Amino acid sequence: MEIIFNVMGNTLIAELLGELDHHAADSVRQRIDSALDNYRAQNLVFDFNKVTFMDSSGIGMILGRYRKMGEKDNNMAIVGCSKPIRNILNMAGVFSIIDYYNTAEEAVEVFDRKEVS
Amino acid sequence: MEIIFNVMGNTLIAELLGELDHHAADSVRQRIDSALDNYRAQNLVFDFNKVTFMDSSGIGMILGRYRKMGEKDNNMAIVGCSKPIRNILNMAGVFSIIDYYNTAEEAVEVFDRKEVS
Amino acid sequence: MGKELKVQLEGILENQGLARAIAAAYVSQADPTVEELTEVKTAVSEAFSNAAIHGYGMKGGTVNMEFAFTSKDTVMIKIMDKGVGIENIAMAMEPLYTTDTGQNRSGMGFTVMESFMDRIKVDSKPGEGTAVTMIKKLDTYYGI
Amino acid sequence: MGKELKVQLEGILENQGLARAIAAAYVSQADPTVEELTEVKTAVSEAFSNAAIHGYGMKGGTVNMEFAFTSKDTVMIKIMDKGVGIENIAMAMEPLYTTDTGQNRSGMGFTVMESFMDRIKVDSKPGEGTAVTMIKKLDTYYGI
Ligand SMILES: Nc1ncnc2c1ncn2[C@@H]1O[C@H](COP(=O)(O)OP(=O)(O)O)[C@@H](O)[C@H]1O
Ligand SMILES: Nc1ncnc2c1ncn2[C@@H]1O[C@H](COP(=O)(O)OP(=O)(O)O)[C@@H](O)[C@H]1O
Repeated sequence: MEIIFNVMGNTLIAELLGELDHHAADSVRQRIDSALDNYRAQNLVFDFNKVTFMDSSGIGMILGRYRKMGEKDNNMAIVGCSKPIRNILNMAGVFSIIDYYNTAEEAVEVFDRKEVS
Repeated sequence: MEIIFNVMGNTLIAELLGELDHHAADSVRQRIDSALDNYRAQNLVFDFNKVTFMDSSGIGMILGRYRKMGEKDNNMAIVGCSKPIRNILNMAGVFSIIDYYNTAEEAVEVFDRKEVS
Repeated sequence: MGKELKVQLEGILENQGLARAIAAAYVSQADPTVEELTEVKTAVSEAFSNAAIHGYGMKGGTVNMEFAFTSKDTVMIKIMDKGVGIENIAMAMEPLYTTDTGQNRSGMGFTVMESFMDRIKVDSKPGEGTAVTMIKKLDTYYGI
Repeated sequence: MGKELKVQLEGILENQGLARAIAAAYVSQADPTVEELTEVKTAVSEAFSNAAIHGYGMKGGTVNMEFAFTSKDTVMIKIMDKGVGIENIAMAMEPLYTTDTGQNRSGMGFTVMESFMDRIKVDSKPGEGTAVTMIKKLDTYYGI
């Protein structure tokens, strides 16, 4: 699985490309964690638009990042999931603690508004 | 495998769609033979543009039709093969007895010219 | 039963994608929808990775997979390991239940299998291994 | 040897597409070119249909397929039947040679396998069956 990182203000956008399974998850976790450290990002957006397959390993990967970030006063969002991927995240209740947006721009806008208010 | 039949003058054009293997070949043979009978076509063009896979079953299928038609004073042509398919037909020397053209129209034009001369 | 397929491969995570691809090739024969195909691939992915991670503790071992059509449009998939086995199957199948001590596993593997397939049966004995049997009816064109 | 794959399926022509698809899934792991993938699929298609048509005389029987990487970019594929076997292997491998009495077979199956794969070895005994082993080096990116 490839990851393209993009920074918009305080937000790190991780665009995932390819198949996210238990085999890929370990390295995905590590790469995102070190990017979070490098960019000292306050917010994190997972862009799933180009994820062609995901099993339950995605749940652990997302919730793990949530726990890590949640300790501080940070924001997280998920964007662009296909229907089967949304199904899996829904089963685990992921969307009750992390918001879903259609695009990364939309997520960043919401984060920015929160900071102003 | 699907076959779309098209008649241009004396020529029957058989456009093959999908995978041509030993499993499919029997039914392909039968459908082409009965179309040849039905349309009383004098010439036959195999259009391979939409064949996504072919193994040596294609050789037998083509040469079988050649033997059948060759008894009379008929013409046959092959058009639109991908490189691996052309390789296989080449191995069996198919192109030394049946001409290859880029398009069905080109083949029909050559047939028509033969008849005039 | 000409459509039966038996597969044997090493239970390591490197083979997870291959296990999925074989399942997809098999099920494709019944002309499933794209969504059904994804669901089957996901369920197989979960069962196979469980064999590799829990069954064999990431140390490898043989995984056997069996595929069959029980009717024109109903597929049965069985995934077996000879690993550590499961002490309490009912508990293992509970959503969020995991024996993973790290924070990587969600405990949702069985829940995903159950929700994407029509039926699932787990046979397991501690020390002997685990067999997961899953059945799914496909909405093929012929079925309409 | 974590990448080994063993497959067992019924030797009937209905399974020819499945045999190809499994070969494609296996070889895809090494990132082959589209042309290499087609060549492997074609060779497997020939060997599998030979088992079904000649080995088992279209009456069915088990075909075993084994896949392995002998190096990062070299694939070995073995296709085995327990059918009638081959009397004279050298003659069988001659271009245009066929024992088919109809006009359907071209006698080019082995020739196609030989030209699309790098090496091919045929083991066979009349009454016991046939094993075709094929090796191909793939032009993967890593190999450049
Ligand atoms: N093949 C297996 N062998 C041994 N134990 C297993 C196997 N599959 C599942 N388990 C047990 O069942 C538990 C729940 O599995 P699952 O719902 O897939 O969640 P997860 O894999 O995320 O832990 C696992 O944590 C493990 O203890
Ligand atoms: N698996 C097999 N079992 C028995 N005989 C075989 C097998 N494979 C090939 N043969 C024999 O070898 C001959 C040549 O095979 P091949 O080159 O593939 O051409 P074809 O299949 O068109 O006859 C066949 O006609 C058959 O007699």
